[in-house]
Amino acid sequence: MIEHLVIGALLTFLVVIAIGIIVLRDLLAAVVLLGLYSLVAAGAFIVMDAVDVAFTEAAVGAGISTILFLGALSFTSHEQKPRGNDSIVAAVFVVITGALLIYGTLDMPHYGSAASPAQTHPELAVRFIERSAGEVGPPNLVTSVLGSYRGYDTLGETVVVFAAGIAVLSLLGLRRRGSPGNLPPEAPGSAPGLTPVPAPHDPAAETSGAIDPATGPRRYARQRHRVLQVVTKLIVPFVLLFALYVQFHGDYGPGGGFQAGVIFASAFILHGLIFGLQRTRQVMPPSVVRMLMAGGVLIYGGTGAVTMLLGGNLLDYDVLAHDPLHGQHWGLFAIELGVGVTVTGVMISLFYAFASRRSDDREPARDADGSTPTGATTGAGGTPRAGDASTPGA
Amino acid sequence: MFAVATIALLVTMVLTLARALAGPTLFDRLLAVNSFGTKTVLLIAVYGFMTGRPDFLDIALVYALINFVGTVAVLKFFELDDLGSGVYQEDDY
Amino acid sequence: MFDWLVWLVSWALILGGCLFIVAGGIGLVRMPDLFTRLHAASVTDTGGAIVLSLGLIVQAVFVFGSAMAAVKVLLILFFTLFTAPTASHALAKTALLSGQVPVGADGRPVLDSPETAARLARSRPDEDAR
Amino acid sequence: MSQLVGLYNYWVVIVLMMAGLYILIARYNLVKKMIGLGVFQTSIFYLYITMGKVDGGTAPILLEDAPDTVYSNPLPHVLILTAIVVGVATTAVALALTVRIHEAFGTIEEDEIKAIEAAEPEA
Repeated sequence: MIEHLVIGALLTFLVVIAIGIIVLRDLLAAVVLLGLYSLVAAGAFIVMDAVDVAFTEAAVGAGISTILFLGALSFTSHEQKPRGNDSIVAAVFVVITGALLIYGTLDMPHYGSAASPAQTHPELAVRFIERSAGEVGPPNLVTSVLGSYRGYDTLGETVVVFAAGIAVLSLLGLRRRGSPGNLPPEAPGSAPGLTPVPAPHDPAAETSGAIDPATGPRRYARQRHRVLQVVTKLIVPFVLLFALYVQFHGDYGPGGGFQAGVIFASAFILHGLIFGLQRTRQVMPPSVVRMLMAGGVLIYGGTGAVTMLLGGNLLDYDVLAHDPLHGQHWGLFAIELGVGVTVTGVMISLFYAFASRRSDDREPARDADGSTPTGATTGAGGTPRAGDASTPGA
Repeated sequence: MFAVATIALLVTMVLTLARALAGPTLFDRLLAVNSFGTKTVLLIAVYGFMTGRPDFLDIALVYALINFVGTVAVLKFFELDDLGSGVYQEDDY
Repeated sequence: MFDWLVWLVSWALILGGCLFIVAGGIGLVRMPDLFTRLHAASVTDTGGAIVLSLGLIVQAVFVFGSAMAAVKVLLILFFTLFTAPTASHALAKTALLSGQVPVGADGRPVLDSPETAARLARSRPDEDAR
Repeated sequence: MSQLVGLYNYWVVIVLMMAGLYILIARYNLVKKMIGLGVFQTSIFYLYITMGKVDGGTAPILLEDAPDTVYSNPLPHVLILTAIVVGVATTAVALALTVRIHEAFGTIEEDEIKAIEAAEPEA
């Protein structure tokens, strides 16, 4: 009973939030509400027993996707322009479609019905629940279905994630200049070129409250968010540790490669948000991130190749060890690792791609010859900058 | 006992949601969303106990973390309109 | 006897937590401006979380007999206690920097201008008096 | 009444789906469209998870000492788990395209882009 109450309440929240997203004109507020929407949806997933999905939705929907939207918004205006005319046509169309779909649901099996076709097909849920412990091993059925029964599919998904990462990199430009690998280590405190504010640090001006119109809000931003820095320093190691726990505990509880990868990336994203991209790039150079992206797919595909070389089918882990169950265990470990590595790499590189694009223009380039940058700063209006940063490494 | 806590949390979520939708400033929304996240964390914990499987508390941990990351990201974006530059860079670091 | 005690303590803690949480929620709706709402949210995020989590820990140890669950609740509490106040702090600071002026009980701003608010946010703690 | 309780989930899914669709049709801002797509996408996740739930069931993580436990269907969970991660990856691609569109046209309002394209017919 209380279960239905919780579900009903959370679903109603979702509808209210969705209406809020429609109405709000401020895109930033809409993005914030979209994060809330994902959070509520993830809560509802837990009540509906989908713990692994809730895990992923919470990490992806509320975290990474909010950050990606913010990254895109930083290039564009925060307001959508008012439009009126087409809304009525659209509303009529949407209401009619919705009514038809609701008419269609009247024949659907009711929520929680154990007799619905999805629950009774002998080769699907029934088989997974009854025989997976003997055929694959892990108590977490989601892991065993994901990794073993549907191993091909997961390979495909991993490749899609990898391909999306490549696509974003090619759209937003691989950043070659300023790669920290070529940089001399910076003296603490000097941080040349990290910030766009030309004036050196001046504590008196800092606290005087004078707002320099030339530097504007950027001047504010140089404030000491020391609390955030200290807390971030404290939290990031725990987050990394927790990601490893999620990665390797995924057989026994909710978790696995997808979730761990996203959480691992979140730690670096948090670091990048607080300490600046430049510092995060020193910790996690983009070249390493690209290697992670490809390496994970390589691990996954390599596992498939090994099983074929050992005489089995592609991704048939039984042949990996003398005992099929042990083989499954090794196989699952390997492919979860592959998934985790790829997802980590792709998520971090997405963050780098979106966050670095604007900073590129402002930061002095560090080419090998030490020449100054050619990219001009862009005004707030966002004048077109066709192609100037799209081929940085060429 | 857990049912009481669940209902209390749901009621508070309604109130928080009202604030998130009403605004008026972005900070109000952000405060409400952040607070909503904490309530979700508590709801998951309580719900785990209520259904007798408190081994899913890991998820609540992720919520606490992601909530923080999201809030910081929006704040930083609001301050600087940008995610990448070293906004929170300490000058005398 | 012991069961009864556990029951009493966990009920008291969980109910107390609910009280904090609902009070915070009401405050979040009824308070007049952002900075007072921050107070209300903190009642939920820290006060409510601490008390409710303690109740859950009592339940985990004595009723479910699961030390793991207790440790996880403790970790969640630890995490929440770090992140929630930090987020509130950052929120308040950014709001001040962007020129949000706190409003007093009589409905009038307590600072004369957004610039004062921004200056206040940028000062070090020992310079607050200025 | 039993219709309401039994089908409420589906109806909410449809309402959310339509909300997303409405944003996609009626809003011209490309980022807003992406937000609408996110709403739509999550409603689909919801549909799948709803179909996997079994009354009285518990999460599909096997308990050692309880052979009679009813578990919810793990298959929709697997499908949606991967779909979420793929969804965010494709969202990222779409947002990257939006950024490039903004660089090329100086706007992300669909009708303004069309107007600019109409003004310059040669590709």
